[in-house]
Amino acid sequence: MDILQIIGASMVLIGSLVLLIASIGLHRMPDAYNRIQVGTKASTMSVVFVMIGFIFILPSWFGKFFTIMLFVMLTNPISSNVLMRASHKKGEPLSSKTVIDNLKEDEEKEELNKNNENGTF
Amino acid sequence: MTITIDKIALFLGIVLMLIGLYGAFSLKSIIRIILSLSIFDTGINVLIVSLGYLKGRTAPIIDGDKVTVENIFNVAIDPVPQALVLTAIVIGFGVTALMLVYALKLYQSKKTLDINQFSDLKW
Amino acid sequence: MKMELFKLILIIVLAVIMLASAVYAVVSKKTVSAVLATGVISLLASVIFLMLASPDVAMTEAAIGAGLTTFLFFIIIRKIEKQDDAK
Amino acid sequence: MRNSFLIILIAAFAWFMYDIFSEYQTQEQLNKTAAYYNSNEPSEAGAANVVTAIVVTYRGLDTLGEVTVLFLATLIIGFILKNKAEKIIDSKYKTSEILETGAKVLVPGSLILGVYIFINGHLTPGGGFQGGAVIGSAIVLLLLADPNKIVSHKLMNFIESTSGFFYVVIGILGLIIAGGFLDNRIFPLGKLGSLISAGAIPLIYSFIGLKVGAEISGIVNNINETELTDKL
Repeated sequence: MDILQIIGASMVLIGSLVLLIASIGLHRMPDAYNRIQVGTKASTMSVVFVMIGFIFILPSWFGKFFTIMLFVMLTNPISSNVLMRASHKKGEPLSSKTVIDNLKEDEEKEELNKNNENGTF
Repeated sequence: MTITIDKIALFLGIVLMLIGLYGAFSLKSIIRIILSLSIFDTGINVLIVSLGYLKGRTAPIIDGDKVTVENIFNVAIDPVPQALVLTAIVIGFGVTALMLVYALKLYQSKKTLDINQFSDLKW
Repeated sequence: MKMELFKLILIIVLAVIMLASAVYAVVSKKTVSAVLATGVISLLASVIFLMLASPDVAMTEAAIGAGLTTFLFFIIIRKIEKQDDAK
Repeated sequence: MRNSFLIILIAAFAWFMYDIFSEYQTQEQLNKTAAYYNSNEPSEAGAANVVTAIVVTYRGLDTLGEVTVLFLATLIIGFILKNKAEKIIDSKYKTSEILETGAKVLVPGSLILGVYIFINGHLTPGGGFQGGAVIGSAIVLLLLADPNKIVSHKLMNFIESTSGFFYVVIGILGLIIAGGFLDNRIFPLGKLGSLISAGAIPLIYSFIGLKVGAEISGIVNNINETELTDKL
């Protein structure tokens, strides 16, 4: 067995382990926001690991695997961000342990600014 | 009788078609009927593709490694159902879009999507 | 031979999930959940096409069946709900 | 009454389907048509992907009809939704800055991916329909990031009609120079497996890809621009 193949296989193993941990975390997390965060962060990382492993195993396919990696790294966080915003707007309840809710504060501030402007004019 | 993956896919396609048919006839909302027809469509596609599968063979694409010009006769599967399904999926999209736009227009004129409310030509 | 068995188990699992989603899409009361279930059926169908050695069909199904059709249903539902709100 | 009728119908359909299922045997050998396509395609059409050769050349008329059906669907949708209201700037619907910036990066990438898929349709899995669907998805992403964005209808109509025109022109060229309508041998076949090979197949599939992409984008754009009003 080639040394490159061993490195690549271990990378793929690390990636799948990260995914396994994420799936355990998906059950343990208290509310939707934490679950989305666990799923996105870990699945992006695991795809990156798996793709790097594939590059080691099949070096001639470097371009394709790198493109897949780039696409996943770009799209996964954006889509989870959109999902989170949508559920926040819909009023999905936060966990009771939550300390700070920045998005809500921002929205309230914006609302306040708008009202002030309307009041002065 | 041995169980192979194409038999399971054939069974899956038939059952999906039956479920879609049941939904299309029993549901009341027009959007849900279109949804059931889309399930029916997927079932037909799975059925046709499974008919072209041959055991242990690969896709009919000559890559010079596994499939070459000499042995394509012995290692590749039937390409005709794939070509048919390829066009069927795209047509299915066009038909679904058309049905949805008609549903939108119906809602605009009647303010409802319930199929029992459309009784203009029934007496 | 081991590979064959693995494929068999995988396709049975996929088929069971697809049939469950199909039944859910027909009996569910919520339209949005039904649309999502149909999207799941299309996505898993593309995996089954890939296993049946037809990558062309798998690509088409994944792009059109799972992506664009689901989006189309959602945008139509949104238009209808918007009119309800305006009233 | 209605339910019992439905159950009888479903049972009849299931019985009919069971007939097919019980007689089905997994085949060991290709049937005649498939054997002809698989063994003669590399020398006749010269495409590495046999499915592409069947879609574009052997069953080219089917594909022409299929593209026509999709064109008619687009046309009818545009016709039904023709009374568009004034473009209302919907200030309530605000997308996040992350999505807007991400869309700016991702839309050109998706367009390039779509073009790559249909230019390489005769070598790798993929082709005009898949590439067109990817282009349509890119337009969907553009509209999701900013629903008030105006995508030019004129440009789409231009791309759609021009590619359709050249598709038919290539078909008629095949009738004049080579053996028949949509014959791909109007150019030399070239070496099997290289990018410029298989005669006219890459060209025809590129036109199909542009056409399908423009049509899907047109459908989505038309539906997105419609605002429902009470008047018909």
